[in-house]
Amino acid sequence: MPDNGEHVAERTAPGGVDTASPEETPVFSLRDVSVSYGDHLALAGVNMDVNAREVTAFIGPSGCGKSTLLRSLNRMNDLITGARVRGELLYKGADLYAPSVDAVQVRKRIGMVFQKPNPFPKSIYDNVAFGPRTVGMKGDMDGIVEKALRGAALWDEVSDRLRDNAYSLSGGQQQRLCIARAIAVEPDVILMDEPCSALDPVSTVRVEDLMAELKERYSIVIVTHNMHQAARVAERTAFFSVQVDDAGNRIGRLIEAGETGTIFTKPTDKRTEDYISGRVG
Amino acid sequence: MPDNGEHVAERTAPGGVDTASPEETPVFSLRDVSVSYGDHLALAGVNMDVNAREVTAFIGPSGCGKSTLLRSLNRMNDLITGARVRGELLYKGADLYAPSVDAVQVRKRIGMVFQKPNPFPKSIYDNVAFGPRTVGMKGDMDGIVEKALRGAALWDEVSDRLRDNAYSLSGGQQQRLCIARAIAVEPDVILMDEPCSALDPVSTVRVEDLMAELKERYSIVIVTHNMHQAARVAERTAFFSVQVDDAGNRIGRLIEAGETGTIFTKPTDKRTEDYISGRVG
Amino acid sequence: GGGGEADSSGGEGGGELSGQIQIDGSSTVGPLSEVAAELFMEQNPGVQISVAMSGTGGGFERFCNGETDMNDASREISEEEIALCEEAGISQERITVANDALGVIVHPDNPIDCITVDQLNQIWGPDSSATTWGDVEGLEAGDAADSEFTLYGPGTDSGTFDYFTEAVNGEEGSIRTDYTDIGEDDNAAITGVEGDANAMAFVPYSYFMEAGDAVKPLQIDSGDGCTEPTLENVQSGAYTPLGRGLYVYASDVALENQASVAFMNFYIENSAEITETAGFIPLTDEQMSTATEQIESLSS
Amino acid sequence: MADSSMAASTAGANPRRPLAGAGTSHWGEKLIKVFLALCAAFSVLVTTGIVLSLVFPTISFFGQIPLAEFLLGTTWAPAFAQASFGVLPIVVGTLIVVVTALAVSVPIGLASAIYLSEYASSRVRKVVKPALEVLEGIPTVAIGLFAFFFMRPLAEQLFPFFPWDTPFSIGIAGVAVGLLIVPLVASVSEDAMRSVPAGLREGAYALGASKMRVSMRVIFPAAISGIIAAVVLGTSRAIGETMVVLIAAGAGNPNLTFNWFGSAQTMTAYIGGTATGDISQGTVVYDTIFAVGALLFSMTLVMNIIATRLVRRFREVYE
Amino acid sequence: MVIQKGEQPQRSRLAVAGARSATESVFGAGSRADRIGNVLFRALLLLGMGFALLGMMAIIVWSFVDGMPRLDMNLITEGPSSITPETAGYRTAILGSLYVIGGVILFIVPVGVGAAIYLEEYADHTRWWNRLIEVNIQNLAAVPSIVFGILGLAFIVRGPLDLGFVAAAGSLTLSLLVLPTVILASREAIRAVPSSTRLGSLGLGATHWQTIWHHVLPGALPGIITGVILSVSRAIGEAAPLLLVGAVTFVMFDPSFFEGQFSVLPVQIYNYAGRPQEEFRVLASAGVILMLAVLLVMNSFAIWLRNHYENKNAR
Ligand SMILES: Nc1ncnc2c1ncn2[C@@H]1O[C@H](COP(=O)(O)OP(=O)(O)OP(=O)(O)O)[C@@H](O)[C@H]1O
Ligand SMILES: Nc1ncnc2c1ncn2[C@@H]1O[C@H](COP(=O)(O)OP(=O)(O)OP(=O)(O)O)[C@@H](O)[C@H]1O
Ligand SMILES: [Mg+2]
Ligand SMILES: [Mg+2]
Repeated sequence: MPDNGEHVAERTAPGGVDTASPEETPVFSLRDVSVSYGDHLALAGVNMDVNAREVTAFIGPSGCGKSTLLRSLNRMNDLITGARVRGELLYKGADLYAPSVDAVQVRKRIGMVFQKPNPFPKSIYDNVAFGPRTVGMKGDMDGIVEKALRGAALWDEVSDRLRDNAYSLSGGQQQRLCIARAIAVEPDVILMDEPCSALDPVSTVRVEDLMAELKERYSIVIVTHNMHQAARVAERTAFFSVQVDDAGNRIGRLIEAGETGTIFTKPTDKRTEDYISGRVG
Repeated sequence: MPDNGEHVAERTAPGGVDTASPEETPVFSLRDVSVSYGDHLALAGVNMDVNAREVTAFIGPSGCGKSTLLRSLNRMNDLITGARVRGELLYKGADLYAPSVDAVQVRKRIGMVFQKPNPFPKSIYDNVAFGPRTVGMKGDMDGIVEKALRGAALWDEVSDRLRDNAYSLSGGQQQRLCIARAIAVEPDVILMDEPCSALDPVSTVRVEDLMAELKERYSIVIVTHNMHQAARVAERTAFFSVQVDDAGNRIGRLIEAGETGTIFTKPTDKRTEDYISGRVG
Repeated sequence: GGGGEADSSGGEGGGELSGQIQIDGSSTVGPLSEVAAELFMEQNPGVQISVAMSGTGGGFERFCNGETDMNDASREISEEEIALCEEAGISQERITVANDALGVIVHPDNPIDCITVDQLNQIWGPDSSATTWGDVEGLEAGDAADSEFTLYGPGTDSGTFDYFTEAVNGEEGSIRTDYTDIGEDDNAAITGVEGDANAMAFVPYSYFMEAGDAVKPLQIDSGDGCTEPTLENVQSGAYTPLGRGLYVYASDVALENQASVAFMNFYIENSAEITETAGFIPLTDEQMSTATEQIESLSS
Repeated sequence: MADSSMAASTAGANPRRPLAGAGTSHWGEKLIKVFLALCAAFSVLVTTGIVLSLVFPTISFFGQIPLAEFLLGTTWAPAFAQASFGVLPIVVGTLIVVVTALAVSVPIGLASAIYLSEYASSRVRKVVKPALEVLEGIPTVAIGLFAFFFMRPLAEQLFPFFPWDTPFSIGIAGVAVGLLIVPLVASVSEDAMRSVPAGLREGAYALGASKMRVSMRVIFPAAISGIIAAVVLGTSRAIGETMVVLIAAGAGNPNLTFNWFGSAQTMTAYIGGTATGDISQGTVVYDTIFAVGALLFSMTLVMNIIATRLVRRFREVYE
Repeated sequence: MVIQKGEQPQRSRLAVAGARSATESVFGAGSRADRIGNVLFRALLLLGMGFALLGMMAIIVWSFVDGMPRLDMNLITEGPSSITPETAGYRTAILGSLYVIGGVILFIVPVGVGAAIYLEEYADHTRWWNRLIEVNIQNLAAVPSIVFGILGLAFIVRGPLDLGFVAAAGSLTLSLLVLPTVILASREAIRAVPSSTRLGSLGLGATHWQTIWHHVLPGALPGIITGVILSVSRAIGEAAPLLLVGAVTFVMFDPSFFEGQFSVLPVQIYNYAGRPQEEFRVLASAGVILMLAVLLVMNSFAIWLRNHYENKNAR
């Protein structure tokens, strides 16, 4: 969306919040963010912006703090005792960690899909309907559920057994159900922690297509190990790595972030290049 | 390994079992194998051979029964009540499901790595040492543990904290620990159910390299969603898919199995071709 | 199992007695036997006496099974129980070890001081329809005449209940059914009467003595004028019909050993001290000599 | 192909049996299984013992008292001259205690459980949970004395307008029994809630659910089978509680009443009192103990069959 | 933003207010009803827990106030007395309770955990006998304690076992009473061990028992210990069934396990509480405190044990 110096007709996101065009206000601005678990500093000194209506990918080796940072973005880390976020973490200019901010309100706008599928032990229908009911969405619940399930490329497989328990689904189906569940509340941002690691390629394609569709309305941050996926779906990519300090502590660091094309073709940092080239198709 | 009509110098696998050259005795021979969970037929009519000292990959869409078949190969399905395996499933010519066969002995020779990392809630060291202790391996346990951890590309990261709890590792590290654990007992066959789905590319490469190394001594069957991975590591590939019968039941079927190159470049079945071409990176 | 295996090498009355004596039975008599046992063991450290309180019935069951040496009883042994004992070849004897009195208690402010057995029967009888003090013929209730009374009685499984119903209403267990059964804890009757100006209850001697001025035990008129439930009146037999004896049943088998004999004799000889400590009424000289003779004959 | 023998395997040399293996552990495993099965089967022996110890005296009882009179009669006066064996009054007494106890313990217990499992910091939980467990062990005798000497007089002072005719109150006894089972209900249901996988909690929070919603809509239903089990355990403790009622409820009168504020008897208190009373063995009155015991036993049986059905229906599978 | 006369506090207050309203405009505040509902819900939960703790504390405090005069060493070192309640104690009852509880632990741990392992790990639940055992245990857990007294009298004290009215009989009776609780709690604990742990172990060729011994039991241990604590706590305080198997006894000599009469704390307390003299009532209250102290010691030990294992077991 070109920025022609004036406000283009703005769309109103479901949360009721006006979103600016990507170039205008970053959806997240991180300034010197670090996260620790108890004494253990897991991630330090992260500075970056995440733009609205784009897909941003976090890549990097295992243990570098991708999931940790992602969870900080919707305050899921609040739930881990001992976890502590420092630095400035702004969401549309507002401090996410200001005392007056209610984490629940944050998560209503910033949804999340996890690495391990975690459906509720309820029916498929109730799994999807849980979120909309929670945020008080009115209207045709059946329609909302169907739409979300279609969005997650699951509708065809489950339409005739919506009342079955979600645990009767296979792993891949369960994960897609979790995606449907997150989509159903039509959040402002969707955070995904390796959402496709349990999906087969066909479903993966559908989900990736879905992301492309969704980013017209939502901002998406995705953690992935699959660099192809990052290259395919993300406008911007952030590469993290682990630094071992003198005391032997392994601390996660943001190495570089930028246009995906740039990161993959002309990384400025040696470590990024090593990682990218060390990878395999 | 070329079959020149006579026995080449045979290596004795650590389990003490002589393995024939691949062409001679298939490690698994499946004849009309089907698996059902209660009334639900999950997989039907599978006929295939799995060769020794090769990597065989199972691919196919979610829910097609890959995990189900894999679990049948070391009788892990015994543990699921209602699960039933029919047909002939031979391991080195012996019926895996003969009444006289002890499932425990089967699993000592046919190890397994799971989709979700499942380390024991013990120290890293004890996780790896459990298997060797269980099967009564004698000798330098520290050496065995180190070797297994190195094999799983984990040694450098954990060598200084072997006594820490395994749950303090990140997801990827946990999965590599599980691989180390399976390797430690030096089984005859290793079954892997999407072992890399939680690994970053660097670790993935190491594990793939490891497979290449291991297949000199062991037979490996791997379930994967990553077709590149299948192409890279597997000598032979089996493609499964889901057929919907008239009653609407979704039954898994083996579509075709053969040399990986053939499957990926000249699939004989239309469905395989569709799947391969519909795939992404 | 059970007792009876005391070895009697120590000889009579000396300090070298040894062995075990097991006593069971009524929870009313139990505290008395405990005091006796305690005093006895002070002098005879070699003897171990245990006092259980499984109730008179449960106690007889064990007694006639040969599991215990003596049985505390607040009532006489029943036909069934005699048969049981005979079956086991145990011959038993009832030995009176103390006197007790049931007191009919009311609130201290209650104007009534004395009540006749007939009036008690009017109140407690099985067909009684009395609900206020005034409903009872000849009862001088003054202002309280129109007040409805509340009645408390002990558990229907207790010897106290049996005794009172027999003495007042002429038949064991014969009583009106709409009174409040306080169950096991006689203290509760005291608490009840203490807190209710129109309550009436019957409780064993030790309980109303201990309660002091909190409750008022009524004098009983059984035809010879009003009699207070005092120690002397009970001993003399003037406090009728609510004075009663408390018993220990001993068996010939148990009294084969010297320790048991010595204990029983001790129990009788020190009646004054034992009963006072436990809150009961001592034996009369006459009762004491009868008891001594019984022990003598059982043990020979 | 020739398989050389597995370590320690005698049969391994057989090329036809690549899977034969050390059978030595086999016997050990079998023996252990047999031992464990015996442990489990032991419970059946216990039940058989209970049934046997109840059944003969009960038969003898019903030889003298018609079953219908026992079950339908409304006057419970076995020891009276005009004996009457209608068990309903003490059944009603038991029911009053149970209902009251549940009304106290279920809300309090579940509230504590939810708070501990979902709200409390781990520090608070580390203190409160063990405290509850200690409280679970408070001797019932102590609670009975407390109810009789403290709660009942206090209740009269606070609510003088209720008909507190006697120093006893079956209702107060019920409240005390409720207090007694709170720790049980809280502790067992907290365990159930805590064993709900963390992933479910995270999933729900990520959808913007508040703590209340996560607790009530996700954790509670996922733990429902454990919660039902907790309530059932509590109920059976309430039915079976003897000492508190023996001390604080008195024994009431033989007629069927529903007076919450007055004295009344329960089935267990009747058994406890009578078994240690002065009743002579072999009489009908003595046999009532067993008849009432048998009735209690059957009642708990029926309750449990219903509860088991419920639990099975609500059990949710996860992982 | 209007700034009034350079007043520093006022200004910063405004700034804060401004920032807050900006934040609120981004996140919204959630509906008022929701917020009130959440606060109310939390308050209710706290109230419930407060009630639970306060109610129980009241009992303890009340016992303390009542029993205070008799909190002395005699309480532990002296036996019971009907003559001198001022110096009498619970020595023999404490010993009796210890014997009984010791026996209970020795019995219920192997049998209870064994049964739980069988039912969770081995039993084929489609078989009628296993279902029978399950239903049976659940039902036993609900059987009133007094009924176990009847059983104990008929089968343990007399009848087949014929132990007599001794501590061993009381111990066995209470063991049977709490056995179902231990089994049920252990089963829950075993079930809570993730099946992925079992699969991991079995996948390595561990036998069923090796898997149980090395992974399932350690994982379930905290839960099992909790179950045992709860059961033993209950057994310590339980009086009703012991009334029927002979613990209602005045014993001045130290008891033993298989021989001679015994008494236990709660029964002795009940016995004293029913006496007419005030001194005995005080003694009874002091006894309650004594029991609580015993419970506290046992529980502390068990909690320490449990935390120890929980730390070892992860997270
Ligand atoms: N709940 C937790 N408590 C303590 N430490 C944690 C916790 N979660 C993660 N860590 C630590 O923080 C570091 C970063 O972990 P994180 O899970 O964010 O890595 P990741 O980049 O997502 O890895 P992966 O790709 O394997 O998922 C690791 O060293 C890990 O051990
Ligand atoms: N334990 C089980 N009980 C009942 N049905 C099951 C069970 N496990 C799998 N199934 C069913 O069997 C079918 C095949 O499942 P399976 O897990 O083998 O698929 P998969 O090919 O491994 O899929 P994915 O790629 O998603 O892991 C599915 O329809 C699934 O619902
Ligand atoms: Mg991660
Ligand atoms: Mg699978």
